[in-house]
Amino acid sequence: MNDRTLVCSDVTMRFGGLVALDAFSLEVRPGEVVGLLGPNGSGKTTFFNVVTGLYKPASGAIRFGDQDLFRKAPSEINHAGIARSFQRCRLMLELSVFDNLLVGAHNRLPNGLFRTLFGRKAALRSIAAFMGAARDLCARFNPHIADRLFEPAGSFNMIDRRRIELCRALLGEPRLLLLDEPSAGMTHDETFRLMDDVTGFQRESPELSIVLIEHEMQVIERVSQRCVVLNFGKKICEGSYRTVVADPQVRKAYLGEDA
Amino acid sequence: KDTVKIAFIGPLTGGVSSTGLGGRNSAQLAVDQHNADPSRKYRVELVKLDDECKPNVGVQVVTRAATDRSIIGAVAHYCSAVAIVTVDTFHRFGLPMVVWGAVLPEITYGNNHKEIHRVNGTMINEGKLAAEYVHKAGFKRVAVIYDTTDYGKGQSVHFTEFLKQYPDVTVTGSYGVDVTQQDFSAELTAAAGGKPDVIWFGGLTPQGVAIRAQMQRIGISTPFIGVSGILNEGFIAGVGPKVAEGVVSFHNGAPIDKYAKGKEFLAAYRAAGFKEEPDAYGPFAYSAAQLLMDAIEKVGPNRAKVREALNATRNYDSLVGVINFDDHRQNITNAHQYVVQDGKWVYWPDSKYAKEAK
Amino acid sequence: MSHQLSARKVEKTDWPLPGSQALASRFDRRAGAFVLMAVAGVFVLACILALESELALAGTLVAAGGLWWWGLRAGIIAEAGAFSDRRPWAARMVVAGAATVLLIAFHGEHYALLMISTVLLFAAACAGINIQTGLAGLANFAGAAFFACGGYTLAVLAKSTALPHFLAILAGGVAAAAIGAVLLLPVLRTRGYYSALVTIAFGILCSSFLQVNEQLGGAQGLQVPPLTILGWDMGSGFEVAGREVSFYFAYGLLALAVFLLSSLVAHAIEWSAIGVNLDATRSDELVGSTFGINPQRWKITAFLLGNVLIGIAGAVYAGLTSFVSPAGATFEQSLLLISIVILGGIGNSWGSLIAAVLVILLPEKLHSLQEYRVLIFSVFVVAVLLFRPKGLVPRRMRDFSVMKERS
Amino acid sequence: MEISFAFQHLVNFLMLGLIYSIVAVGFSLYFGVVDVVQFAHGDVVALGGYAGLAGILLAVAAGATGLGPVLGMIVLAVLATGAAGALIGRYLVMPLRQASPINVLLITLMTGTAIREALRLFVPGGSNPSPFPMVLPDQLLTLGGVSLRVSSLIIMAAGVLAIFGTHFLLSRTRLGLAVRGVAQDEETARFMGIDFKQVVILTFVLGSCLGALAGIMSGLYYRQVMFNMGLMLGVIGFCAAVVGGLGSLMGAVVGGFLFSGLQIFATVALPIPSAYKDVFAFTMMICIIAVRPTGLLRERFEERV
Amino acid sequence: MNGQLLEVEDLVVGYGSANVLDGVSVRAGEGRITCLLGANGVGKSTLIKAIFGLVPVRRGRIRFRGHDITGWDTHRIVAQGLAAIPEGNRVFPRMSVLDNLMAGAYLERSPAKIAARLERVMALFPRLAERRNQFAGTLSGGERSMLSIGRGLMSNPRLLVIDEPSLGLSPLFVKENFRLIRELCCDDCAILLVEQNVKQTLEVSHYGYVISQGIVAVEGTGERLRGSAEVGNAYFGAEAAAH
Ligand SMILES: Nc1ncnc2c1ncn2[C@@H]1O[C@H](COP(=O)(O)OP(=O)(O)OP(=O)(O)O)[C@@H](O)[C@H]1O
Ligand SMILES: Nc1ncnc2c1ncn2[C@@H]1O[C@H](COP(=O)(O)OP(=O)(O)OP(=O)(O)O)[C@@H](O)[C@H]1O
Ligand SMILES: [Mg+2]
Ligand SMILES: [Mg+2]
Repeated sequence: MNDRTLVCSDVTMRFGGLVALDAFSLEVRPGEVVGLLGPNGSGKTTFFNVVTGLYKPASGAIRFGDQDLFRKAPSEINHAGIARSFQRCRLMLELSVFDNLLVGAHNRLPNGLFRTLFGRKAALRSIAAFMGAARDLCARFNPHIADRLFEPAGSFNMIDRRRIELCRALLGEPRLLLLDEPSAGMTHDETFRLMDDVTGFQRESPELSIVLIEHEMQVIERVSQRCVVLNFGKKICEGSYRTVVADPQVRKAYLGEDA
Repeated sequence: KDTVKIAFIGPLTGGVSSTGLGGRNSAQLAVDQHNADPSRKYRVELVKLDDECKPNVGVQVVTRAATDRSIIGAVAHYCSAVAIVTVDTFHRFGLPMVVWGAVLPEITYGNNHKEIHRVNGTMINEGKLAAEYVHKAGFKRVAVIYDTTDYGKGQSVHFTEFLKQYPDVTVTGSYGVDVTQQDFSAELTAAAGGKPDVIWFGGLTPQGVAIRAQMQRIGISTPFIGVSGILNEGFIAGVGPKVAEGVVSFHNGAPIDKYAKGKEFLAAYRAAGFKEEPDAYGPFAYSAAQLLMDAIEKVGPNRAKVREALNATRNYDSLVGVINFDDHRQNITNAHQYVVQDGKWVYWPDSKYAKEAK
Repeated sequence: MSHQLSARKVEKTDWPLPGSQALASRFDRRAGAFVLMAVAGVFVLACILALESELALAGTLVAAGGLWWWGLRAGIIAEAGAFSDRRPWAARMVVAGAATVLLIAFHGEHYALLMISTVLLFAAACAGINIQTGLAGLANFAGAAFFACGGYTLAVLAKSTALPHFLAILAGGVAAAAIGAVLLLPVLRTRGYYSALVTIAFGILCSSFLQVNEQLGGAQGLQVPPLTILGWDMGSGFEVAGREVSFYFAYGLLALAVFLLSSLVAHAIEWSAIGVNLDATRSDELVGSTFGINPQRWKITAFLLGNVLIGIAGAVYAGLTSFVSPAGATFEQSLLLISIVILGGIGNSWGSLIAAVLVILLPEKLHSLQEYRVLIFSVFVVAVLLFRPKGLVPRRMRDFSVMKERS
Repeated sequence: MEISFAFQHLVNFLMLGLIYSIVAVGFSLYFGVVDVVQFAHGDVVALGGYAGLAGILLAVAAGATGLGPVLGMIVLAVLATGAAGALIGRYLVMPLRQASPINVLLITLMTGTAIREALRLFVPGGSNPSPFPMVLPDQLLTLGGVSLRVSSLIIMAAGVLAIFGTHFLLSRTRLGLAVRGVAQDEETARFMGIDFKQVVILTFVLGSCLGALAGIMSGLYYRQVMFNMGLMLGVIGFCAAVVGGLGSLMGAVVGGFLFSGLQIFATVALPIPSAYKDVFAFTMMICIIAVRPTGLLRERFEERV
Repeated sequence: MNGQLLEVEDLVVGYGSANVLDGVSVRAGEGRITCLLGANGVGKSTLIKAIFGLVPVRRGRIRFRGHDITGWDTHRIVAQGLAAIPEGNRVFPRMSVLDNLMAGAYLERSPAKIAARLERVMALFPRLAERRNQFAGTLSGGERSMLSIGRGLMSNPRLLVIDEPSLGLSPLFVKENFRLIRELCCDDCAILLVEQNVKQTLEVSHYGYVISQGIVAVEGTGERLRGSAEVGNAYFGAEAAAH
């Protein structure tokens, strides 16, 4: 069966005495967009880091489809079909845009030493094959990037870097995409355009599920089907956008409105 | 007059460059004297090459000398580590050479290359004399410290080999040290723990100075003897005359003024105004250059012929005494003993210590 | 860390090309630029090797420097680089041809041939270090130790077994990698300076060990008998049409082959998915790993592969000089290798070749400076690093789109 | 082993460890500010030794006695190394801040080589060790079978004082704050009003003066200075700083003593030829690094994502 | 001097061959909140860097409290009473939260004053007090943002320049932030604010500038800008052109 559901149950992550995630559980079904909300420092990014294997949680269980991802190495988790973006932009600035994208597509490239040394033609052809895909993808977000595929990523401005980062995550054809404040620093409009592009992409590959951390509530309202709110590492609320914003706890802890 | 080139090869840079420069100056002196003599058939030009005391550089400069067809012969090498690998190169290119300073026996005895000659003695001579001295002086327990280059290592092998002739002498401990090492207190303390009567050191001046100075520092008053590597002004200057007093060393050459033409050589050397001292091996470089030039005078500038002429050297009268090559073209010499007295290296037989011993 | 790669930028493309302007299509232009560079390089090298007078030598150097500057300004060097990116094989064939011409020109000059071979072998070893340091970001300060490992392996195998020398040379590469494998654990676990320390410590340890170990000849090292490669006795010269050809000629060809092999491997690695993986591992391991790149695997690959190349070059060098000794494995010697890599431009094997000429050949020729050579050399390196921190020939941005252009 | 030899080994261990530590502290200091490894440090140590020697000789030539030569030694050593440090910091390291670390490593290594060569070429008799006169009181104190020189005690005391002084400076003063700020984010540090240039130069002067101290200590203790004494000292100091944990002063001290302890242990207690002692010490250092990849004392800090 | 703290006149700065700002004049008055608006990458942060002497000025003057500070070293400028909260919440990652705050008061020598300011910041951000000994590098995105604001306050500046403080903050904190900014502004402390959050920014600020294509496109009081079509244009025009 090709069920790719992310099931996290009772995940606990501690830093010294600090409990960043406290028996947190979350399920993400294929094709779903889940908004992950919570005040600053409530453990949202930590959750992403735990899922992608950068942090090793103390206890709990994480399954993706029929694979056990609990405390696995980041590269293994990526092989299972999970990709992410970072809260602070992390492109390899001295490499070209295309190289950065290839990093995202790592699992689909010929990585064997033997093939690289002795089957040059075929190996290069498979890389060249990515060029078209990379161009198309970039052009969706900003045609300007597609034209400058072989310039250093460092020569782009912040917004384009964020877009490149998104393309990098998408190019690996993940089943689950974790987006950590993809629109930080963008204007209202830019944010919406970006999110439209992402949802547009998702519509074409309906199996893709997305977990989105975002503080812009309008974005959450527009794209997410379900919201989960964290506070002090605990889930305080889950449900549709409406239910969540109506929740008094959420209003107090997150939105800063009196209940 | 035709001009003939000969090469001088030695360490002109790096830690042992003082000896190399002394050798170079001495060879230059021999060449200048040769050229000043109107009765000579050829004008000689000295090509000076730096082997940096590194084997791979040595191979390069020897190849370079060999490539230049106008170079007929070479006066080469102070560092044994270099000489031991370049002998094959000299042989390959048929370039006759005379070693002026390297003392590893294998340079001449480890092969049968007709191109290789040596005017100075080997560490065998030194080791033999040192062992004899240890025995005669009545030392029963010897601590051996050597640097792990083939110079120090070789010295210690030959020395301990000769010591075996004297069953009542025991080696209390043997310590190899690195040439880059600064601190020897651990080895010295460990060596002192064996309660030796004498500490023998096989190595060069820098480590010799450090070891002697650190013995003083730690308060080890055991007598200290060393190989020819420490027989230079630098050693006394380094540890200071007071501490150096009584240190014994062995060398293939006698003091310059013990040679018939020694005073003459020194005077000429001073007159030429060289910056550096001739050092212990300067006279050998001088003699080697003379030997080579005389061979060229005799048979003309032809490598093969010069080689034959050098091979046949018997009873050649030189600054460092009469040169006789044995079947491995090794000059037959004896080592000489020195001691530091009043801030100077003194020929042992002339020293007050020799008289006391009697 | 700054941007290590220079953007693909050709400042000016209108330099005069001999022949019809219309004919000079882009490709011809690049090929022409590359051939021009190779010819000029060979010519300068020949002058350096042949000239004895220091004045003439200085003149040559000034002329070469001027030529270089003009080439940079006119974009010839950039175009030549573009050519070698596009046509790696053709570029190497051009260089092979040029080098062969040089070897033939100096067929009887032992010293010149020895120096050419030395330069080629050091550049070959640097291609290995480039894979490790330039791509994967593992600073290798024990290059000379691995170089010597290759040499020792050849020496031992040639002396005590009947293994064909050709295989013994390859075994040198394998042995260098195997010994390097001991370092894998610490190198993998550490980053940055910490991993630099591991190699520095290992290099010193290795040379001390060789120095004191009796079985491997101690400080004297080991002799290497003349090699026989594919039935050819490399140990003796021969005559062609009445002219004497030095035995170093054959070594020169062997060294050339080794250099071409190394630089082809380095190119193939750089221009492939593996190259991207290595770059990613170097510049952001963490991000790489979240996209499935296993940093351990690529560090191991780069380290071992680099060592194989270093070891092979070291084995041939031992055959060339007919000995190996601990003196070749010292920290200073490793520094020399790393200086070549960085001077040339980290990650660029052509740069290593040019820097090897500067670092190895020039000091040998400047003997009037004898004592001051090392001082001058160190000041020179400092100056280059200050004013051209990316090296003489910076690595070019990898542009896979040229692959499309070809097909 | 007799008590006197055991004690002597102990003294050797402490003295050697102290010298290594001070050199290592220098490395840690530089790393703390500009995030670079200043590999010329070992040679700055040698420069300090030579400058101290020159100071003594000048003072003696000028007829000074008693504390005069000591003063001359300290003043000249501090001046020479301070100037060298400031120049290295200002003109070599600062312009290369943005370059890759390996470039900085190489440039400082080459600067070190240049200093070493200059010492050899331009100091009279530079290629041989130069004797270092004892300017401190040098009586042998003997107590119950063990003996120790007064000068050794003074040297040790000075070394310990220097280490604690540096530690105090970095942890308790504004300079320390500025130093760490500059190391971690130069631009932000400048926004805070920290004079970046001044801090860098100051640290380099401070580190180099520590180097001078190490050079003088080793000159006084071993009674000689040598042009290439900095090479191994530099490598060992770097090794100690890294194993202790780069950036941590106390780590550097631990690393320094560890290295000296390993060397002495190998010479005294292991059934291997003593020539292998460096092989042993470096092997152990590599092993430690393999087990604790960020050094013994460095606070474990993982970058957030 | 007619109530103006900071006067930037005809400023030209840029990187490489291109000019990012091409003749910008901006003033920040005493006791007021002045805001700078503009699309992404228009050069707002560059302007701030130029004020602080971190990018070379190609043309123009910068005056602060009557002194011409063009070309001064950053630390001298800061000593005049100018402080910045740089873009991107740049904290010193391997220092504790407390040390980060202390670094903010680097130029203040009196321990008593430092202690008082520290207390005030800790009171403003209890979260920081909780985390005082944690490495700043391990803080969450929002916590970093608080830290960098707190650090800016530690120097007790005459003019506080804030670059995108609400980046990555939850709605609650964004509100808090603006409340705080309004609170901070007083006779002794004026504020120059760069923000992406146009609506709220214009609500709090007394005067504003909109930068577009290297020049000041519009300026005026908060109310005036709020109603202006140019604000919309300046913000979204650049993006539209790119598409
Ligand atoms: N490596 C770490 N070491 C120590 N504490 C950490 C570490 N990583 C995160 N924390 C702490 O864990 C808590 C949760 O952090 P996290 O980054 O997950 O917050 P967040 O929900 O993403 O907040 P924001 O919206 O501000 O980004 C924070 O209080 C943070 O200080
Ligand atoms: N160090 C630099 N070198 C070269 N160009 C730069 C540099 N810093 C910024 N730029 C360019 O200058 C322009 C202005 O950048 P700046 O950061 O000032 O914009 P901004 O208005 O602050 O944008 P944002 O809203 O994203 O913070 C951008 O196009 C950017 O790419
Ligand atoms: Mg977060
Ligand atoms: Mg900005």
